[in-house]
Amino acid sequence: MSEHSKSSPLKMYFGIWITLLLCTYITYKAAFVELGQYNAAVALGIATLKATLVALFFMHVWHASEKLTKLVVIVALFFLLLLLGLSMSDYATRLWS
Amino acid sequence: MSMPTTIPQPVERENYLNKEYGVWSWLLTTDHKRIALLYLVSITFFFFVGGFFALLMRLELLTPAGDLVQADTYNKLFTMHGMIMVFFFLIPSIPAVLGNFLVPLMVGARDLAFPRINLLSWYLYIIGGVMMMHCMLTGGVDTGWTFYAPFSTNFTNTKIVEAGLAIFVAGFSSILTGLNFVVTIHRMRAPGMTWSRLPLFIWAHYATSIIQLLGTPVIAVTIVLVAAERALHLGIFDPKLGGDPVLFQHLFWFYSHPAVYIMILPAMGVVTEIIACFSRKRIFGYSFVAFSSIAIAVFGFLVWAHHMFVAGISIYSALVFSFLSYAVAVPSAIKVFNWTATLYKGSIHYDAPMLYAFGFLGLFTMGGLTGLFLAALGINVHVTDTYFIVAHFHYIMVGGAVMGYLGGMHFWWPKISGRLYPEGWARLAALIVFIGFNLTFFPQFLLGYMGMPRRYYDYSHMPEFQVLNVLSTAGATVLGVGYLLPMVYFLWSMRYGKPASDNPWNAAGLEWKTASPPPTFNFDEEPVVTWEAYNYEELDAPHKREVPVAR
Amino acid sequence: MLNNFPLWPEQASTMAGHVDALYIFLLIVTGMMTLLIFTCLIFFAARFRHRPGVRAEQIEGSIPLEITWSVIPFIVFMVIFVWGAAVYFKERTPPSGAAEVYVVAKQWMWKLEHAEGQREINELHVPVGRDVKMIMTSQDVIHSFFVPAFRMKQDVLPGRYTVAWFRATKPGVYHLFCAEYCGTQHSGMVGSVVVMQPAQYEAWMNGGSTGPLSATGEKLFAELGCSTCHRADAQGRGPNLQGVFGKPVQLEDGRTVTADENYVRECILDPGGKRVKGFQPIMPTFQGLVSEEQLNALVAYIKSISADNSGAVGKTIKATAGTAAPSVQIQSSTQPKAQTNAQPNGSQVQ
Amino acid sequence: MPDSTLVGLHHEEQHHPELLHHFAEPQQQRDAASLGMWVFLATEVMFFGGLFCAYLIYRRWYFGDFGAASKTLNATLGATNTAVLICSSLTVVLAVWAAKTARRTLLLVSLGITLLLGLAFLGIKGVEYKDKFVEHHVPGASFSFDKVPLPGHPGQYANPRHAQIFFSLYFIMTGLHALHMIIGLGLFLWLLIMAWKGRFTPEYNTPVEIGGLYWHFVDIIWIYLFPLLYLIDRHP
Ligand code: HEA
Ligand code: HEA
Ligand code: HEC
Ligand code: CUA
Ligand SMILES: [Cu+2]
Repeated sequence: MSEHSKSSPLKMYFGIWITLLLCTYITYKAAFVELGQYNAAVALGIATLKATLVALFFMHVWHASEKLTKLVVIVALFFLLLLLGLSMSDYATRLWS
Repeated sequence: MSMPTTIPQPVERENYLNKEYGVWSWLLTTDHKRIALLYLVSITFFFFVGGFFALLMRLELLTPAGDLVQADTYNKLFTMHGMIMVFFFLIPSIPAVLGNFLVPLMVGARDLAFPRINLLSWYLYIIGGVMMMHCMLTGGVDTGWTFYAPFSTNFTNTKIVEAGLAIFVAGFSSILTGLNFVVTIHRMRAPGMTWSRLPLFIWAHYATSIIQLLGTPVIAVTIVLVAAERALHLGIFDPKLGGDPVLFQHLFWFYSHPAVYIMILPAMGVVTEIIACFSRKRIFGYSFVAFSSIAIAVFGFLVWAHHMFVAGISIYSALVFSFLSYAVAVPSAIKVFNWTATLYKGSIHYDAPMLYAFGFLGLFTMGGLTGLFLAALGINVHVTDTYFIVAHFHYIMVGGAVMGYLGGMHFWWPKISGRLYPEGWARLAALIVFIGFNLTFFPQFLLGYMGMPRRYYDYSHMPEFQVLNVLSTAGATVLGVGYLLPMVYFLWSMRYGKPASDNPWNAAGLEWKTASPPPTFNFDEEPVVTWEAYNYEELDAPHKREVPVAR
Repeated sequence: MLNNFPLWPEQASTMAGHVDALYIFLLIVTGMMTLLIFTCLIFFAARFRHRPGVRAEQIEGSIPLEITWSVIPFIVFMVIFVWGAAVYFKERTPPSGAAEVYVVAKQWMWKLEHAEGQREINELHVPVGRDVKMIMTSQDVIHSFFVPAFRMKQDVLPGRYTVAWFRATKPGVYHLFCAEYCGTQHSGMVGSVVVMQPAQYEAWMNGGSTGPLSATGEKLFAELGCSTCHRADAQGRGPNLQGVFGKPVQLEDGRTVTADENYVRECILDPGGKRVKGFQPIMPTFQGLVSEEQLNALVAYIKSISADNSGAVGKTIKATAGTAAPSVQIQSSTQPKAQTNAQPNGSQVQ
Repeated sequence: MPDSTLVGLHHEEQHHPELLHHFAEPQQQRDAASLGMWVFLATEVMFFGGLFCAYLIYRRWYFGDFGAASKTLNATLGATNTAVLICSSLTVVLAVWAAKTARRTLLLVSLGITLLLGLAFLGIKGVEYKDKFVEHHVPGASFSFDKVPLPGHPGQYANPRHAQIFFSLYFIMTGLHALHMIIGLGLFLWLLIMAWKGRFTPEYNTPVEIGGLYWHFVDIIWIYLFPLLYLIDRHP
C-alpha cells in the first residue's frame, strides 16, 4: 500500500480500463460465433484475464503489496479449486462402470 | 451477564475486571478479555441447554419403547442437541473464550487487531443464539443437524429457515473471530516474537482460523440455498425438479468436515501448553507439532465426502476421499506421538489441568483410531448412520475437545479470575468426567457394530439393544454430575478462592508475565521477547502449591 | 464362532465375513496402537513423575523419530485403505445374473417387488445362497436400506436408482432398518429380511403373485402407448427396444452410455436429456404420469426383452437358479401361478 | 455484515485520526486493516464458490436447457452492465489515487461517479429482473418455459424443470451480487461524506483503500457471472 512510485500511475489505470472494455466487447462478440466447445473456453479465458488485470493492477496485488497479500489470494483460489475440483470428481465419474 | 462484576476484588491493583463496573462497561466493552468472559457465560448456557437435551434423549433410550417423548419431540431433541452443541457450544468454545482471552496475551499485544469487530462477533453470536432459542421454543427443527435435502427443503414443516438463519448469523460470528486472530497473529506480535517462538496454542488457533475463514462461507451460502428453495420454491436440490440432493451433502460437508477440526485443533493447542507446563519441558518436536496443525487444517478440506460413502456418490470418488481421509490422520498421529514423547524424562505434576490433558490424550486417541474404521470404505458401509458414528464423534468432541476445554479453563482460571480453584475437587471432577464419559459412549461402539441405527427414538423391534443403552444412560448422568462440579467450584472460587499469584504454575508464556488478572491493556510495558517458547529449563517447578484442598 | 458372542451381530451374508475380517484386523491394529500409546503414557507418567531436586531433561526433538512415526502409521493406513477399498468394491458391484428385487421407499415403509411379481411391505423373502440385487428408489426423501446381518447398507434416493446386492448364507429372520433419517417415523421404518431354504422359498413364492413384474410392465407398455412408437419390427418412430438393455447406446451428442436402469428411467422421465442417435426427439415425457412402481415394471419389462441373449442382464430368480447358485436346486414351473387375490401390497407371510 | 464493522473501525480512527490505542504505529494499523480486508475477501471467494460449484454441476448436466434459458437473458444489457462496472472500477482506483495524493476534487468526483455507476448497474439489473418477471421466468408457481427451442437442436424444446434450475441459480447469484453492490454503495456513500468533510489525507486514507478493494472484488465476481450466465450458448 505504501507505494511510492514516482511516475503517476494514471496512464496505467486508463490503459487497463481500455483493455477491460475491449475484452468485454470481445467476449460479447465471440459468444455469437460458433466455436463449438471453445465458446466456453474463450468466455472463461477472457473473464480470467479480466479478473487478473483487476486484481493485479486495480487492487495493487502486482505492485505495492507485500507477499502476504499474494499468499492470501493464492490460498483463496486454491481452496476454491479444491471445492470445485473435488466435487466435480464425483459427478464426472458417477457413470463409470 | 453482570455476574462477573459482582466479584469483590481484595487485590487493589487495577485490572480488567475491576477497572469499571456496571452492565454497560461489559456490554459495550472492546477489551478482548471481557469479551472472552461474555462468551464464557453464553457458551456455558448453551452447553447446559444442549446437555439437558442429551439427558432427555438418554432417558428416552433407557427403554426400547418410545415412552418418554413422542417421535417428533425426540427428533427435535437430537436436532437441537446437535445444532446447539456444534454451532453454539463447541465451535466457539475454545477459540472464543480461551483464544479470545489468550491470543493477544500470548503474542504480546494490547488487544486483538479489531476490538470492535470482536465485540460485534459476540453480538452476532448472541443474535444467532437468541434466534435459535426462539426457534426452539416455538417449535424447533427436526432434520438432524445435517439438514439433508430434500427432507429439509420440501418435506418437514418445522422452522428450517429460522434455524438456518441462526446458524448463518453465528457463522459470521465465527468468521469474524477467525479474521481477528489471523490479522492479530500476523500484525500484532510483540518485538522478538518470531513465528518459531509462538506458543503452539497460537499455531493451533491460526490453523483453526484458516478453516473458519475458508469453510464457514460455504455453509453460509448452502443455508441460503436451502432457505431460498424452501421459502421461494426454487428448484436446486429437489430431485422432482431435476436437482441433486447429493449436491447438498457435498456443500454441507465441505464445511462440516473441516468444522470438526475447528473443534479439535484449539483443544490440541490447549493440551500442548498443559503438557509442556506440567512436565516442565519444551514440547518435543516443536516445529512438527506446529506444522501438523496447519497440515490438518489444509488436508481437512480434502476429505469431506467420507460422510457420503453410501449416499450415492461415484465409487471412484469414494476411493479418493477414503485415501485422503487417511492422509489427514497422519498429522494427528504426529501430534499424539510428540505429546507422548514430551513426557519422556519430564518432571510430571498431576494437577487437575494435567489430568484433563491425560484424559484428552486417551480419549482423542480412541476417537481418532475409530475414525480410521470409518474411513475404511468396507467398514463404513456397515457402520455409517449407526451408533458407531455417534460414539466416534463423541469420543473426539466430548472426550477430546470438551476435556481440552475444561483442562484449559482450569489451567488459565487463575489468570482469568485471579483466584485459585479448589484442586481436590477439580481432580475429583476430572475423574468423574472420565469415568462417566467412557460409561456413556463406549457401549455405543458395541451398539453401533451390532447395527443400532442412530436417530431412533424407539427400538422396540430390537430389544436386544437395551442392556447397552441402559449403561449409556447411566453413564450420561454420571457425566452430567461431572460437568456440574466445575461449574459450581469455579463460581465458588470467584468469591472464596485463594488469590492467585501472577504465575501460579511457573509456566512459560507471555500470558504469565503479566498480572493475574491482567490489566486492561494486558502489559504495563510492551514486552520484548528474547527467549524461545517453552523455556522451562529456566523456570523452577511450581512453587509449593498453596492450593487449598477443599474438605 | 462369532455368532455365539452376544455382542457381535450375526453373520448371514457372504459380505459379512469380509467386513468382519477387516474389522477384526483394525481392532487388532488399533488395539496394539492404543496399548502402545497408553503403556508409554502410563509408564512415563509414573517413571518421570516430579521428584524434588530432579529436573526435567530438555529434549529438542528428533527428525528420525518424527519420520518414523509419520511413515509407519502411513503405511499401516495404506494397508487398511486398500483392504477397505477391496471390500467396498465387492460390496458395490452386483454380480451378473443376480435375482432382482425392486425397492420403493417412502415415508415410512419399504415396498418391495420381486421380479416375479411378488409384492411385500417391510418384509423381504429371499432364498439362501442366491445373489439378490436390489434396485432401489424413493418416492419422497432419502432413506437407507440397512441389514446389519448382511453388513449391507445403501442410501435410497428420490429421483434415481441406487443398487445394492447380497447373498444370504443362513436361513433366519434379520432386521431391516432405515438408516438415513427420514422424518417423524424414521425409527418405525423397520422390517425384516426372511431368509429361507430354497424349498420353503419356492412354496412361499407360489403363494401369490400378479405375474412377473415384466408382464405388468408389458401391459403398461401397451397401455401407455409406448408400443406405438417402440415396435419390435424396427418400423416404429422410436428405437426398437429389444436387446437394448445392458448395451452401449450411441447418443445424439456423441457420447456413448450403457443402458442401465438409471438410463432407462431417465429415458422415460426425461427423454430430452439423453437422446438416441438417429431419432427425432418426439418421445413425450412421462414425468408425473407413471408411479415409481410402474416405472419399475417398465424397467423390468425392457430388461426382460433384452435378456435372451445377454448374460449380463439380471433375470428372475427362477431363470438364474442354475447359473448363479449351482448348489441350490429349485424346481419350479417357469410361470408363477396367477392368483386372483393379489392385493398390490399384501405382504406375504408363511 | 462485516463490512459495516469495518465502518465502525473507521469511526474509531476518526476520533483519534493518528492511531488506535492498541496499535504501536500507524503503519501497523494500516497493514492490519488491509490484511483484514484481504482475508475477508478470501471468505467472500468461498461464499460465491459454493454457488459456482452448484452452477457448474448443473450446467454440465443440463447443458442444452441451460443454453436455452441463458438465451432468454438480454446479453446486451449484461454486457452494458459489465462495462458499467468496469468504469466504476476505474473511478474507484482514481479515488484511491486521489486520496493518496491529496487531490480533493478528483476524490469527490470519482467517488460521486462510482456511486452513480453503481446505481446505474442496479437500475439495469432491475430492468432485467422486470423482464424476467413479465416473461414468467421467475421460478415458482407461475414459472413457465414452454416450447423454448434448444439451441443447436432444431425442433426440440428445453426441459422447463431444468431451465428453472438455471433461473433459480441466476436469481440467487445475481441477487447476492446485487446485495453486495448495495452494501458497497452504502460504503461509498459514507466515504463520500467523509471525503467531503476532508477526513482523508495522504497519511490517513485506509478506508478509501479497503473500500476500493471491496468494490473491485464485487466487480470481479460480475466479470465471471456475465459469461457464465449470459453467454452459455449464444451462437445461432
Ligand atoms: C472434533 C471432531 C472430529 C474429529 C477430530 C474427527 C476426526 C476423524 N474422523 Fe470423524 N466425525 C466427527 C467428528 C470428528 N471426526 C463427527 C461429528 C462425525 C459425524 C457427523 C454426523 O454424521 O453427524 C464424524 C464422522 C466421521 C466419518 C463418517 C462416518 C459416516 O457417517 O459414515 C468418518 C469417515 O471416514 C470419520 C473419520 C475421521 C477420521 C479419519 C478422523 C481423523 O482426523 C482422526 C485422526 C486421529 C487418529 C488416527 C488418532 C491418533 C493417531 C495415532 C495414535 C496413530 C497411530 C495409529 C496407527 C498406526 C493405526 N469421521
Ligand atoms: C460438541 C458436541 C456435543 C457434545 C458436548 C455432546 C454431548 C452429549 N451427547 Fe451428543 N451429539 C452431538 C454433539 C455433542 N454431544 C451431535 C453433533 C449429535 C448428532 C445429532 C444428530 O444426529 O443430528 C449428537 C447426538 C447424540 C446422540 C444420538 C442421538 C440419536 O442419534 O438418536 C446421543 C445419544 O446418546 C447423544 C448423547 C450425548 C450425551 C449423553 C452428551 C453428554 O456429554 C452431555 C453431558 C452434559 C450434561 C448432561 C449437562 C449437564 C447438565 C445438567 C446435569 C443440568 C440439567 C439440566 C438443567 C439444569 C435444565 N448425543
Ligand atoms: C411418440 C413416440 C414415443 C412414445 C409414445 C414412447 N417413446 Fe420411447 N422413444 C421414442 C424415440 C423417438 C426415442 C429415441 C430418441 C430419444 O431417446 O429421445 C425413444 C427412446 C426410448 C428409450 C431409449 C432407447 C434406447 O435405444 O436407448 C427408451 C428406454 C424408451 N424410449 C422407452 C419408452 C417407454 C417405456 C415408453 C412408454 C412409457 C415410451 N418410450 C414411449 C419415441 C417414443
Ligand atoms: Cu426412512 Cu429413515
Ligand atoms: Cu469428517
